[in-house]
Amino acid sequence: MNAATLFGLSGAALVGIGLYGFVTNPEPLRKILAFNLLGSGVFLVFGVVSRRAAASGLGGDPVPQAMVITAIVVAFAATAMAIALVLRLLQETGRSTLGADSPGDTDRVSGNS
Amino acid sequence: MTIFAVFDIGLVVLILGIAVSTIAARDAFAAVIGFVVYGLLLSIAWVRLAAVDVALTEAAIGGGMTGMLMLGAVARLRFAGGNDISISLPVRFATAVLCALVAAGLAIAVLSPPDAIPTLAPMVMENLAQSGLGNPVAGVLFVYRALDTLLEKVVLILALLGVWSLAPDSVWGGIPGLRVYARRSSTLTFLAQLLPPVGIVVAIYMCWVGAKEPGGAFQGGTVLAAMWLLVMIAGLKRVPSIGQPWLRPLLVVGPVIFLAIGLAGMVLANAFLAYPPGYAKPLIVAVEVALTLSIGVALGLLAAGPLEQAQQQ
Amino acid sequence: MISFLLGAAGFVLMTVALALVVILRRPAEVDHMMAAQLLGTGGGAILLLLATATETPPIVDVALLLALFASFAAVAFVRSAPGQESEV
Amino acid sequence: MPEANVLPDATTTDGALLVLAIVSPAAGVLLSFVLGGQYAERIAAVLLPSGLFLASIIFVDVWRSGDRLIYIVGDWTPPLGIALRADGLSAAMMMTMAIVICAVAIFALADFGTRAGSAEARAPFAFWILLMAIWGAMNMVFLGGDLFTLYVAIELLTFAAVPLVCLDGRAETLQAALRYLLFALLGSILYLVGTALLYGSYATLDIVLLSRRIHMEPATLVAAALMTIGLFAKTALFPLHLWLPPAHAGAPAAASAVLSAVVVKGSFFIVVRLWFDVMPGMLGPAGAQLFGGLGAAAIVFGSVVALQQQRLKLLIAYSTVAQIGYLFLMFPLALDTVSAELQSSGALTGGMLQAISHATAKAAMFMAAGIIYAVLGHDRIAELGGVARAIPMTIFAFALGGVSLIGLPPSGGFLAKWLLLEAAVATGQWWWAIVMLAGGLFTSGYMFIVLSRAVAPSGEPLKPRVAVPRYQEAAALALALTSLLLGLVAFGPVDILQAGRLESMLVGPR
Amino acid sequence: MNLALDIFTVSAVSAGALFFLAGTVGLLRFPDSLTRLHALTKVDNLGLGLVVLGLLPQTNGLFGALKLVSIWLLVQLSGAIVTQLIAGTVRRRGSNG
Repeated sequence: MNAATLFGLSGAALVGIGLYGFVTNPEPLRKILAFNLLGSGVFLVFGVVSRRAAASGLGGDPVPQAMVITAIVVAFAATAMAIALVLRLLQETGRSTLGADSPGDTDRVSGNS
Repeated sequence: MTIFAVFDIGLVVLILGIAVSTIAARDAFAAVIGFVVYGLLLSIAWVRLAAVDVALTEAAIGGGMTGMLMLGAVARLRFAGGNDISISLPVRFATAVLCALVAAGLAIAVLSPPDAIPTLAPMVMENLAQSGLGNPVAGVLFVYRALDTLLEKVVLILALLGVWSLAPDSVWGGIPGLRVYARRSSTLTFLAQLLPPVGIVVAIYMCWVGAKEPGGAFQGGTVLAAMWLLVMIAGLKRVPSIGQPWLRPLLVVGPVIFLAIGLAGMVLANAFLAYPPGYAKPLIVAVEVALTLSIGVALGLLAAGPLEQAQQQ
Repeated sequence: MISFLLGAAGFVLMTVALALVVILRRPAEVDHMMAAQLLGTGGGAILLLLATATETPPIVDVALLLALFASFAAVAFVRSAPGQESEV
Repeated sequence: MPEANVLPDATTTDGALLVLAIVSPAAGVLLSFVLGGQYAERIAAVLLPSGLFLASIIFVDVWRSGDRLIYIVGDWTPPLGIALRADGLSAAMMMTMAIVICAVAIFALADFGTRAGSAEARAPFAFWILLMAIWGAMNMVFLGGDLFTLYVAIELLTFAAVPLVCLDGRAETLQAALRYLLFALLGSILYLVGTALLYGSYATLDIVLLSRRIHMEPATLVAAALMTIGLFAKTALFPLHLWLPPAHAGAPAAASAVLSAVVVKGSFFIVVRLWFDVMPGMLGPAGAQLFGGLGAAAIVFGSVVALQQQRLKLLIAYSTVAQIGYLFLMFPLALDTVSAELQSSGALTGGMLQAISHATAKAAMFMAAGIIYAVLGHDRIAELGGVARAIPMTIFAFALGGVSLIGLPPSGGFLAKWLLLEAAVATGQWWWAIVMLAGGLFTSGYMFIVLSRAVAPSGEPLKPRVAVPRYQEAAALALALTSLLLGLVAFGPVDILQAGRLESMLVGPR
Repeated sequence: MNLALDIFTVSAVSAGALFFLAGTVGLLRFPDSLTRLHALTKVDNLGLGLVVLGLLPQTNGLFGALKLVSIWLLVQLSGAIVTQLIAGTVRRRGSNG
């Protein structure tokens, strides 16, 4: 097994770990954290794709690397927005929960602004 | 087994261990710190994957900025109402099986590479000379796939607008609720006076070196953002209100110049986002300089969070 | 020389890992703060050794950023430590 | 695969129009952001109609020539660069979304207009910029010829859509927005990992090049599965729909209309691109039945829950969950039994028509619900009595939207369902026909509940709490009429949906 | 000459690595946060310093050497200040944090 495969497998594992944390952890902040772990696993898969395609004197294919840079910045922006939502929710309700998982109860959602 | 392999295995085990402890930690604070450490370790992993550009981005954004964002949030959530929802064991188990399935699928995909691994690296290098750039990643970001890079800047602006738009109406136009260090601390002040000049030099260096070696506007911009935040946290500079006349022009100057050069390409070169022959490098450097500023301000304000105080008259 | 530098990098990684495991298992948050600082230093050393061993000077820049951001994270720690939020 | 086999794309004569369709919203966003306040609305007032104009030029262009418009960005042909391509599907969807967005903009003038001379207000400033961003992101989704560009586009869409949910800042809507954001982020990261795997196997993410190189192998299958799950989460296909009802029902009316009519179609469109264009032979009969099954479950579940709702906006939101289900019925119906490939047949036309007619009808219905809420101060279905007398035009628009949802002639919904039924009969898959008919019955059920309440006389004449501007009612009615008359395109340009499809491009060596 | 430099590098880097080990042992063994803090920063900076010192002969060019030294200085500076800040937090919260 070469180094690229090793990091690729750990990327796969990180996706699994992050996904588990994302689904099972009820606290929004922890969900956001797990999302970042999941994301970094995905980025590692890009890294492996790039490393494997090393050619022309480059250590890796630069195209996936550029994509990861774009995606890291997008993930940061997403994290910032999610945390802003959590903080606002805290301000409004003193709590930071996502509420019940069944949005079926009609009274919690009202109509127009 | 080579010494590289031993190093890599150690690194991977450490990364996975920290990741699991981050998910499993009882305390949110411990989880966040685990995440910061994790980000720093990942940048070493990226070095090992021969992706120094990404390593720089990960060190700055993944470890530094995201960590700081989360630490700010965790401190404020500390006394928030707890969470009474608990997930039952069977559901946890089912989720674990599902996640293992996803991970296994990915592992299979990783373990079965195509016989001849296709790559765009030769094509990237072949055409790179035309642009005068030396860094192939910068070439992809600003020459071949410039459209993605441009749109991603719009994503940053939108995310910032999204964060701002959460504010109650009463504080619109006001000041982001960045928590500053409450005590006037001489040591922190000292750091906030000494580090930013160094940081600015590093940012300029990153931006300048990005054309030929790893680095560029993203990394430079992130360093700028961090230095700005440091100065604000230490109380040396006030957090600006979003109504400041200089703020929004600075935020859009990068994407606007990028867009303008792109459009000019329709007339002066062959296509949208094409550069006139011979002018590619100076134009790209100009775009990168403007983007460094815009990214710096945007990331700083994103980390500063939603508006919380009305503007003082 | 190369394998010596790599070995040194691996050794530092190991000590850092050992320290991290212990630090992160302690309940005190102050101890946790040390973890990031430790990684700023240790990670920097590892990267510098890798840069020289693989003859890739740009890796030094990663160490530079790590050094820069290590203290930044610590400032965020201190700011978010208990006893801060009530006073803002 | 030798590159010599690949026909190089080239920019077509009117290709620059595609750049304009992406650049002008982006420029509008940046300009509005920097000028602020009053200008955001004015810039939108200029740009959105010109966007409609642009979309119609592209539409006519594609329709007339029967071929695609192509633009090679930066003059770098794929795989190195990015191509923008407009085929019939893109043109028709662009046109629809431009119409809906313009109608929403007119509707929103009442709620998000800024008074002259007043300081910059938060909600209008955000709303107009976000609306332009959604327009640009949708155009990007329709025109993008590269899977990573599509990733950036759906992220753009997410960042534009989420803040719309909680513009009023109430705790419930903040919660709905957070939930929506988390679902959307999960969806896009799963999509992203798929693109990584595809790039690893084929060293390109260009849709045309991929479609020529792609073949059955583990990495491709894993990629396809993860991307599809991610996009399903973003499209709110059952059982990943949990985020949709609170988000769509809680948002301000104009925002609900955009979210339900426009935004969910973005990720759906990428599903179509992926399976019909990139890998038509990959889904197979089992996969197609699975897609159809999820769609059928969505129809049944969404309709049943909609029937139980006591709030009008939630009912409409659950109806969206059900209507999204119809979109996925086209997969088993478009599968060619001989070649086991997804064919651009009548079923595809039917499915896309369903997306188009749902977009117009649902936007009209959410606008009508918004007007009803404004007039009554609530949207409890049981207390709608007398509202039909007070605002007949609005209730009429709501009813017309319902006609299209149920699928009565001559509505677009009718034509769409007709085409799908025809395909079901032709391929002998009668079970999908039953689902569709049952869905129609359910839809008539909840439409009947609402309308019978609305036309019921109330004790005393209803006093509207606010005077509803005529143009708001007109915007809703116009969209509802569009949806109603869409069925008439059977006599006209319905075949545009087939224009410039990939098959016709593959005449060259494969 | 080259050999001499290599020997210098090996011995300095080894010494640095040993200081990392010593620091870790200190973190494990010292009883309270303040002394652990001492172990962490003082020894780590010395460790990094020796590593940097050892690598100096291996760099090509003045700029590279300058960068190495500035990294060390940066870590010194931030280490000193961070220790102060953390120690302040420990003090305010009483004994062991």
